[in-house]
Amino acid sequence: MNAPETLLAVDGVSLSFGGVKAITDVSFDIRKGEIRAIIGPNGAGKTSMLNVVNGFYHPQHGRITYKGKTRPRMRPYQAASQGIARTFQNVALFRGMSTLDNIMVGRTLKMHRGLLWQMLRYGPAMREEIEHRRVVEDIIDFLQIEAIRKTPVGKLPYGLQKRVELGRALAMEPELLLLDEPMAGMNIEEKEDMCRYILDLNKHFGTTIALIEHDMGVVMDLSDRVVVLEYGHKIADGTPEVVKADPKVIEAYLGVGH
Amino acid sequence: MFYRETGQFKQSYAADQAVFPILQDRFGLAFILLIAFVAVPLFGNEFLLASVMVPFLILSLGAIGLNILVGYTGLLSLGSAAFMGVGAYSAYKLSTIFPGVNILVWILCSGFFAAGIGVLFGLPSLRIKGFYLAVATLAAQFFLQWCFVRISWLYNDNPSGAIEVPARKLFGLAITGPSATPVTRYLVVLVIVVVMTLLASNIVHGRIGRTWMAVRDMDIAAQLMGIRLLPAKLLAFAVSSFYCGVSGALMVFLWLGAAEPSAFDIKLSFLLLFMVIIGGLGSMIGSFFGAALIHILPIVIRMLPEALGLPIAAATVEHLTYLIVGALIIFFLIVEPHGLARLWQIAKQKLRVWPFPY
Amino acid sequence: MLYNIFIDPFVQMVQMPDLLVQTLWEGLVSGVLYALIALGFVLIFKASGVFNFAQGIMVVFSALTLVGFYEKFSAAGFSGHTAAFVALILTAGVMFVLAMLVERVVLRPLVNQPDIILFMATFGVTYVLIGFGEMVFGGDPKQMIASELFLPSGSVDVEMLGGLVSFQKIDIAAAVIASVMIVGLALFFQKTRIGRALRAVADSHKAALSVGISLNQIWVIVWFAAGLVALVTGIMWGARSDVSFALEIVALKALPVLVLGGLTSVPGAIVGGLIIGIGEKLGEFYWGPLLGGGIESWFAYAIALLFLLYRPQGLFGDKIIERI
Amino acid sequence: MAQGSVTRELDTFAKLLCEHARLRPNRPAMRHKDLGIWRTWDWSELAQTIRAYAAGLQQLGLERGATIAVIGANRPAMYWTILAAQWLGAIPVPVYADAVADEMAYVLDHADVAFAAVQDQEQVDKLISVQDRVPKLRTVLYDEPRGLRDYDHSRLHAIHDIIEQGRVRLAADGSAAAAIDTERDRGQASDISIILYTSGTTGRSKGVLLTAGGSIAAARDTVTFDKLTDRDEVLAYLPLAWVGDHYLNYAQSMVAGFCVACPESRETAEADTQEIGPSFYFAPPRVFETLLTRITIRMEDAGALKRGMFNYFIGVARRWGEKILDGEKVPLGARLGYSIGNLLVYAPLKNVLGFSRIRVAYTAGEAIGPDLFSFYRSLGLNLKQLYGQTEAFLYVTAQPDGQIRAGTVGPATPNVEIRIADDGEVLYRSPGQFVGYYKDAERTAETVTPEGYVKTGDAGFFDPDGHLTIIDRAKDVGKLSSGALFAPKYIENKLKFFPNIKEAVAFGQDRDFVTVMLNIDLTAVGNWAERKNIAYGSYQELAQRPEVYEMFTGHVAEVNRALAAEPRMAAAQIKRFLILHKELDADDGEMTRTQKVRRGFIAERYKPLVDALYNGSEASDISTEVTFEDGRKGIISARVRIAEAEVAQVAKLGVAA
Repeated sequence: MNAPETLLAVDGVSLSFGGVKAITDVSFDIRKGEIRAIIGPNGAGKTSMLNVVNGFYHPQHGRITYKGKTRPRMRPYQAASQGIARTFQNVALFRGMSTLDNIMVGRTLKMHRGLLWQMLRYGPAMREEIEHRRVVEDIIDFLQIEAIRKTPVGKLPYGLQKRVELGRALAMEPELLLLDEPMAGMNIEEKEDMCRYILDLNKHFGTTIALIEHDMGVVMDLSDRVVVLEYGHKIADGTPEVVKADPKVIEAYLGVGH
Repeated sequence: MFYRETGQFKQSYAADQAVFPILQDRFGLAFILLIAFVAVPLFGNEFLLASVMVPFLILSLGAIGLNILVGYTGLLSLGSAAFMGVGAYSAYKLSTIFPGVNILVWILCSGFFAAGIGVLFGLPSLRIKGFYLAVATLAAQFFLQWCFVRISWLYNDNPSGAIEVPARKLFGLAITGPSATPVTRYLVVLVIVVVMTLLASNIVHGRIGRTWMAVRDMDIAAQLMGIRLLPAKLLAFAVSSFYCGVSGALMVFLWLGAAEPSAFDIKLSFLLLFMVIIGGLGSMIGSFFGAALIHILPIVIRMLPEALGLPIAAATVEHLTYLIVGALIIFFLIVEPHGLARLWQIAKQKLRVWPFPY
Repeated sequence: MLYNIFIDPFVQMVQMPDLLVQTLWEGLVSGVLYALIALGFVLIFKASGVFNFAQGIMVVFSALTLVGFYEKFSAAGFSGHTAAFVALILTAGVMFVLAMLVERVVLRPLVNQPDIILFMATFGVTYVLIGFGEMVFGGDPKQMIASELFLPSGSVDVEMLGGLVSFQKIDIAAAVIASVMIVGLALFFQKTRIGRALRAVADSHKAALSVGISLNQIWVIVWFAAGLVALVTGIMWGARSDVSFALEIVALKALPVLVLGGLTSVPGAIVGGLIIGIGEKLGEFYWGPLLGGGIESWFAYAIALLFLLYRPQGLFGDKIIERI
Repeated sequence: MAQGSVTRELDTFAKLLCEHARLRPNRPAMRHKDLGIWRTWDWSELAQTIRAYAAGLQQLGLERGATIAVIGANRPAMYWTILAAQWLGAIPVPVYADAVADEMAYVLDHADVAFAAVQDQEQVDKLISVQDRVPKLRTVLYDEPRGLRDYDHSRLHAIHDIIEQGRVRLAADGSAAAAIDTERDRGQASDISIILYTSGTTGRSKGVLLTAGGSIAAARDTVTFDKLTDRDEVLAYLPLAWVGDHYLNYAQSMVAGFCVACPESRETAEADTQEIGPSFYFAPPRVFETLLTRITIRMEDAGALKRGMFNYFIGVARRWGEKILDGEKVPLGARLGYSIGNLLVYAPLKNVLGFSRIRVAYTAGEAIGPDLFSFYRSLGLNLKQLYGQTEAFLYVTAQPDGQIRAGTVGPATPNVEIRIADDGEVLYRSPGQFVGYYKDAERTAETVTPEGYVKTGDAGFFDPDGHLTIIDRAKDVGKLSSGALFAPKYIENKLKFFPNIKEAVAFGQDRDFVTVMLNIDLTAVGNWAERKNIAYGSYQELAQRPEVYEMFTGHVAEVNRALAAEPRMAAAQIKRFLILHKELDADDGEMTRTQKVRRGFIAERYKPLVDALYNGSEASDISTEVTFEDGRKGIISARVRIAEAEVAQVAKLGVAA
């Protein structure tokens, strides 16, 4: 078997906001087809790391290699068009729009009909719209959210909003899916559903997934490898078993010596 | 209650994605169009056509333009009157330079000039947000208005400083100038407004509309979906200004007949903004509601004392109008901050689930 | 052409320094007045997050009210100064009532609405004030009762730099009074309990509640304070020209001042006011003729716009860090 | 495709299918909301699909007389499996999709299935988990491929692939095509067309064998009876394995040629009903009851004016609606009031519920409260009751249009003969009646009399107009120790007519008096509690609130008054009752899958409570094992209070008699 291909590598990335250091010299890689967890206590810089990966934050130092191309930093559009999708810690849906429209927004990059056709909403524009609606319907079916298809997302309970957000990310047909606490605030049943979706995605569509999650049980069950951050530094990296046994990780989580 | 939706099921995505998926809505729309195209021209008097309906439609078009920017894309603009002015002046210049070309062509073309200028003043929107952007659009408002006054080429060095509409015909029928009848002008305006509303509605229901709303609702998430903010915002500025521009050209050519630069002053910008907000941000029908309220209400207030036989001085009526319009703005904002369109939507929803309350 | 734009004005400045000083002075004075109006905006924005579009009209309205009261009293036989000061106190009372009304009728029912809704509501207030003001006071321009309020008139002409520079006494008074007001407000914010509470509100509404002052009271206070600032502005401005609703457009000039200074910064409002005032006068005097004159109407906005492109959060505003 | 001769007897469903494809090729036969829109198959498409499917199944080795399990929701592929199997002369065995693995294993094993067609991964997993207990099962077909990609596909096939294979085979191989048509024509009336497992109130499920000819004959009678045509439309949402779905939706559609619409998912069934607007509708009383509760609750949130208007016009409807529906003479004023009410309330209400186009609606399965029944009828909904059984292939009696009385279930349907046995048990002989229980001659013999009559197990009597009234299960009609008549179900039903009471279980056999266990209806009581500002943290807490007990005491007293008014029932008044701390649940075996209480099982499981009901104690502790939705088990414990009921004075006349 070939060595697993690296999809994304973050190399010596440092990020600070006006003197406050959020990430310091962190390096890790994500292999194609794996589920990679990023864990760490609050304020460890996990979300900032995702923001660096999809180009929302620009690190002061370091390099990002994605699909074999090395850049000092990503740009959001670049990241999106190269197949990096993302969900947010605090649901960032388009609140004024329905579930269907939210997920349709995820198709934006794949839709090309211009203003003139759009104005007519007929012929090619309508065909394109329908073609993408089909894809979106598959996602709706996959996530079992048929019943809320036309509901404005602002009215949905939190768990469903998270699901819609995942749907929106899936609509981009990502190669790398970044999930920021996909199970925060969910009950057990919703968590189980979400786990199933994540596993299905990974297994059946081969989507590479990087996720931040606090529920250790979930992390250990789902992920192939785990990277642990604390105060912006990487303190451990490896399989769940290795990480779990690492004294530095135990210390960070139990707060011994602090 | 009047909505009987049982048995209306969709067998294709095209039907499901329709702008009016409910049968009764389609009937309602057809009915309104029938009234607008047949009943109003047949039975309306000159006052109704020339002073109520024509301005109402033109302002609605302008409000739609502003709504695309403010309501759909979330970019606050206080310069829409200036973009209307750009439309008016470019239509005037074009029609006097090329008198042989049909005036309607130039009215529609004027929109492109407005769009161009709109894009120019929209450029700062990438970096500037919210009220800061509103002030930036004020720059457009005052600068352009200044241009209308100072650049005499724009008004063909007319000593009065105003632009006067040349008389033009369509199929031998006078549509602009003093000899154009109100009915003709009304129908021309109506056709343009209906078609352009339809096109705008198509845009906002498709990919571009979703892009705009995504930028409005959560620009960060939109970016990470692969939406580039600047093109999206500039497109909104362009389309919005196009609509404002056409509306401005219509205003001069088919409503006022002549205009001074002050016709496009900041008060008009404010009025359009009122229309959009009172009518409902992000709603096509809201733009019409807003235009109706803001334009027709003062007319009613002005006519009311007369109709009741109250001896009130014209100046007092004018002041009262201000007072009442101001109070109504506050009133409507308190009653329904999301505008008349939301009230309409709620009413419609109530009728759909009648007799249930929700 | 390029010479006319980039070289000639500066040559003129150097060649005729007296004119430059005169222009700078005029810019300074109008800058101070812009700053005063902007100050009213900032007060309200800081404490309630409302972008008060009515601030401009409040200036006009307060000035008209003052003149209106004065006319009534002097007609009733009061001496000029007595009538003027009674009118001043009564006008302050009117501004207080206005603040109460605004809080009760507009702000309270609209609490927690998006900013743009509150912004539009102040538009409504503007219209109501215009309608009401014109109905009561009529639409004609009025003379400000400057001398009755012991404001100086005439001018001081100083010979300097090879020319005669003329300083209007009223302008000097305006600059002094404005400075006093600004210092006074600063002290109010720093030293008094209410002032501190107001600053707390700006940071967090909950914090203000914990100080023991209700939000509603705070709104009344800031609107009243903004009303007083408007009154002073109105007097100063009225003394320099007439009192009429035309002032409203001038009041819009406060907007570029605001964006320049940042919506929440008092020093920003002052510095912004001065930059805009001086920049505008210089622009009009030295570059205006090239463009056919009258550029005062938009030059301020252009300055603000260019500035914003460089610093979108304004001069003294906090850097916006977007979090997701 | 090959057309059969016109004169050919239409005695199997496959032949009927081809007949529809010939007569009405472009009329819709089936719809399914899938991926957001309604996909429609007309009869000719359907027939071609089934023919291909049958060809595919044949290739897989499905043979005449073999059984094939069908497990899933109401989706086209499930119905297709039934049809395609019948085409080949194989016997479909629908199984309740929500059955736990254990139940499922029993049925599959008992029915000797070698094939199973299931909906999705969930069902496949279930089958895999019981693999050892169903040794004969060798091929599994599935409808939704999601999640199944990595499964071992040696014995697993996608239904759509099989259909495709069949299509290819038919197109390529003329002899195969001929063989398939021959296979269809070999079918005859006496073929077993389906095995329906009844959950039964006691013991293991029994497989009811029904013939093609019988099924079609029965369906033909009721299609004529209710004048159903190919213009009708139904929404299939009843469990596939229940006779109701197989009869009302499947058999009637195949006979009348109307369209069966399948909802998108269980959660959207209601919305889908509104979209489709069915013209024929069936729901058990429980559904109508829930619906009414929800109507009431939603209307409580309406403004005073609207509520007033609603209540006024519902009053008008209650007074005149049924008379107008039955075509009786009604004063002009009332007719006018009713039509205004129709404009303002009834028609919009039916529209929101998706009932606007219903011509005929039925309810059955248990007694429906007279109030509930007349509520819907008064709105102009032609709701009727029927009485039937799986063994009869549903219909035994049904109410004809215009002759509706709440307490009865109507006269015998055409071609059905009914006899009342000496002990009151209802017996019938019908065209659709079953030929026996699968592999259970003993119980078949117990059920069918030598004259060919089927024992229903229900006790009932005819009124003078020939309408049947059912009082209870014959074996459940018992006696108190005093010898007085005790009909538990009769009492339970009277209790359940209160919206606040979801379930009731009556005890009294060989006892001195009658006691009941009650279940609160969480929606109704929860709402009531909210209005009364009664705080509660859980179902259990709400159920044990004294205020709830107080309210239920009132309900029980009212039932006692009603019982006291009936001479034969007066002695069986309720003396003591309790409110259960948990909802009775089919997953815990307390109810059948068709939501009937298993009285004996409950008595055993809650023995301490039953004892407490009779030994005079005021409360009792109880712990029970429960099964959660995900299959895990747990124990819940509670202290349940027991309340005394008010007993009504028995009318003097009754005592004298």
